Amino acid sequence: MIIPLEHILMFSTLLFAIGVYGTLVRRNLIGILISIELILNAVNVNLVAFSRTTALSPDTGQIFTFFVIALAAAAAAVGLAIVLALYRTSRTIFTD
Amino acid sequence: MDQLFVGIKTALLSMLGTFMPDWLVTVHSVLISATGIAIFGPLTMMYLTLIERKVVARMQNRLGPNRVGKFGLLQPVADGIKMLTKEDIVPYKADKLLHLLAPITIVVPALMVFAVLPFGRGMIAADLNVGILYFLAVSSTTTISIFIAGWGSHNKFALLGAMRAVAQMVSYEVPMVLSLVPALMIAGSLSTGAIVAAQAERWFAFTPWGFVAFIIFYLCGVAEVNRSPFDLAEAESEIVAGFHTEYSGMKFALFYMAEFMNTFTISALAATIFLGGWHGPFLPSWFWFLLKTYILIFVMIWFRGTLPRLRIDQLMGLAWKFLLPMALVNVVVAGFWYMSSGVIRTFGSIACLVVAFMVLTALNRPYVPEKREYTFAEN
Amino acid sequence: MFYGSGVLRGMLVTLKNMIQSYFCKPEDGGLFTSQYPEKRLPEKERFRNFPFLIYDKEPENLRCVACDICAKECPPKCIYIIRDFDTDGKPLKKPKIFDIDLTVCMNCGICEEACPFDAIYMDHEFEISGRERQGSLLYHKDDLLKSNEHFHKIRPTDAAAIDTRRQEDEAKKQAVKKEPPKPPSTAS
Amino acid sequence: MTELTFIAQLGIYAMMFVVLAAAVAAVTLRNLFHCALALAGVLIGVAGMYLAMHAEFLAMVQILIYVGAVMTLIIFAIMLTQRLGAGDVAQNNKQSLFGAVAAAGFVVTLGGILWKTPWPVKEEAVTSSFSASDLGESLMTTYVLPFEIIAIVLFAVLIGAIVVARKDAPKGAEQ
Repeated sequence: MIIPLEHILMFSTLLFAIGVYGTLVRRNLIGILISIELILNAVNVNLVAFSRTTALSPDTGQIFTFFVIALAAAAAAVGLAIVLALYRTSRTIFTD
Repeated sequence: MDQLFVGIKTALLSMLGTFMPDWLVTVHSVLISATGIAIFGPLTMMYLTLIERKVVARMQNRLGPNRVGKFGLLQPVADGIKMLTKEDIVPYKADKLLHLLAPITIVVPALMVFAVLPFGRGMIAADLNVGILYFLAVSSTTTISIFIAGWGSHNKFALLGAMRAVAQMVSYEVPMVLSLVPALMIAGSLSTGAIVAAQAERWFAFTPWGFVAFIIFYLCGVAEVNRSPFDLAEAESEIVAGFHTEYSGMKFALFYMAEFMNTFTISALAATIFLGGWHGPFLPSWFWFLLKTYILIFVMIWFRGTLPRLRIDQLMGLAWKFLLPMALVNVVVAGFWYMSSGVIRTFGSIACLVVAFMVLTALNRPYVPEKREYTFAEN
Repeated sequence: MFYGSGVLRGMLVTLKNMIQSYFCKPEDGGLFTSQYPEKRLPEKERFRNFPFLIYDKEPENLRCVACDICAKECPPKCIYIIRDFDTDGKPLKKPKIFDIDLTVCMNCGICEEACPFDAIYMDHEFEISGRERQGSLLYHKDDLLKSNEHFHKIRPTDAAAIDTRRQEDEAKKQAVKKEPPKPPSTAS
Repeated sequence: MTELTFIAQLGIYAMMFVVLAAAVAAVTLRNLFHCALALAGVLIGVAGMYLAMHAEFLAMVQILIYVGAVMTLIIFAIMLTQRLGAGDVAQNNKQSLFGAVAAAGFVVTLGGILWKTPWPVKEEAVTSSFSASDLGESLMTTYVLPFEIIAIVLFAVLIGAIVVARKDAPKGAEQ
């Protein structure tokens, strides 16, 4: 790990904040889904960083990230299915 | 002769090492192999276009390009110049950024994949221990660039072609990955170098499960590259030129280059994993690798010369209803093959595979519409 | 037979085709494409392209008598003839201007059949190109004139038949000139 | 070799900056397709971050699953719900100011805490090499239960997504 842990943590908090901002502010449902992906990625970066440097054993961190990625893909799939169903009934996917 | 290129590289490095700090030498070693690939990639692409046109021509009893250069050898150069000088039209309401981004994002993965191919003994640019996964990940990113091409050129046919291409690539990626699993399982590692080493005394294609996996991987590879019987995405007769309808000049050349480089890399990988990479009796190792790859490319061109295009439902049906179950059965058979030994090992697995093949072909009766009788109007 | 046999049979056909194209002679399955500019296929005799005017021995005594039949018969009307007049205004049996617009001519050969004086025949020469549309492809009389030997060279059998017929007419005309025609017999 | 590490550090910081810029773009761009591509940029950048932390297997899986599949999903959704070349309509709603303030406040507080806490960085954790085979082995031994459960979850999601998004809903369902 060439760069100190704090820098990565700052990076992931910033990424997390952008994701939160996106979910709060976006009008478009798919925009919100995209921001949720950002949040999940920020979490993954944190997990891998911890598993790489601190007491968290390497495999738990990475396995956890595996499952987060898998579940994020699942969430995106169901979310977009719902968006499509919504679009078909109400002809628009704007939240307001 | 075998270590020719490795020798050249080490000589160059030692020569550089005399007046350079050692960290710069490591940077240069990466640079040398990178330039090697950067030269080899487009070169093979250029001469693949010529080989393809010549071979398909010979199959149709005609000569193929022989005007430019001695046997048409300068034809790729002529094509290149033509592509460079052609006017580059961007459709009026198209998205300029996307229109430009698509060819770039399709060529970059095509070139990146070269890094993991074992050209010869000790001639792998980057022997990652996740080699095959790297190959799959990078080749799966091309779906996005096809989308960008379809969406960016603001044209119905392009969008239709892009949708078809992506549907095809996604549905052929699953059996492709599954057909690789037995080979990785037996070789015990993801890195291409280790897989080639594992095939030292017996190529995977000669084992029963290996042969089936090779066929499945090769078919899925042809579909991934949108070539010959599976080229529904750029079917000239139906949707003009598919996702690269609105491209001309240099951008179209990039699409063309990406397609041919993918053809080369897919055949190279099939040769690496199933045909024993650079293993071969007495010819230099890199020669064996290129020979096997070009034989597989010849088979792809041979497909193009003979087979008609598949309908979209046949295309999807083949992927999901035939190749995928076959690949799953193959994984099980490979496990059985690995565990058992002696006579039952080969005959058991062959019997299993043949039964599975019969069952699947029985299930997949192609849909033949019932014969319609036409009654003519009595006057 | 089994699932993929049709595909394999098809592929064997193309492979056989490809191997034959290298090793067999043109007649049994090999390549028969001839490299056009270097090697030309022999032209068939009845091949017809744009018409040309025939002259015997010198370009002056050309056979055409400017009777204008071919201009009338020509479907796309691409022949343009003006009769020649001598100094004191008497019409001569020779065209002063004889133009054919090759961009319009569809080399149908009707003028060849219509011409009673065997003056105009279809040529074998097809590599004709011009830089601009009107100018160079409008052939004038002197471009169209070609000798009888050329006619013999390109269409030997027709030329020979036509020449024998012309000699017989010539002989019959001489014979008629030598002894005057008998007065129509009063009895019949 | 310190120059190489310096260049590597530079590279990682540059990558971080690019990922953050792409993330901001993904959230604020008006044209939805552009922001989907910005998300793809973020995902590839994050995969690069994993590579920087010597988690190659994870980086490749991230690219394969996220960039290969999830992005295709998102782009398909965008294509199906937006007319080709529809005008770029304002993408963020009225409370964009409050959202920004909330996010900024969050960053300041959490960042401050993170910066001050002395993380128990252990040296041998940093240098321990952890290859794909150890990952596979631990996946199959200690984490085999979650592995099976995730299989069932994904299977359920597969069917659920198809049922929800079906165009011709079955007779009974359409009240």
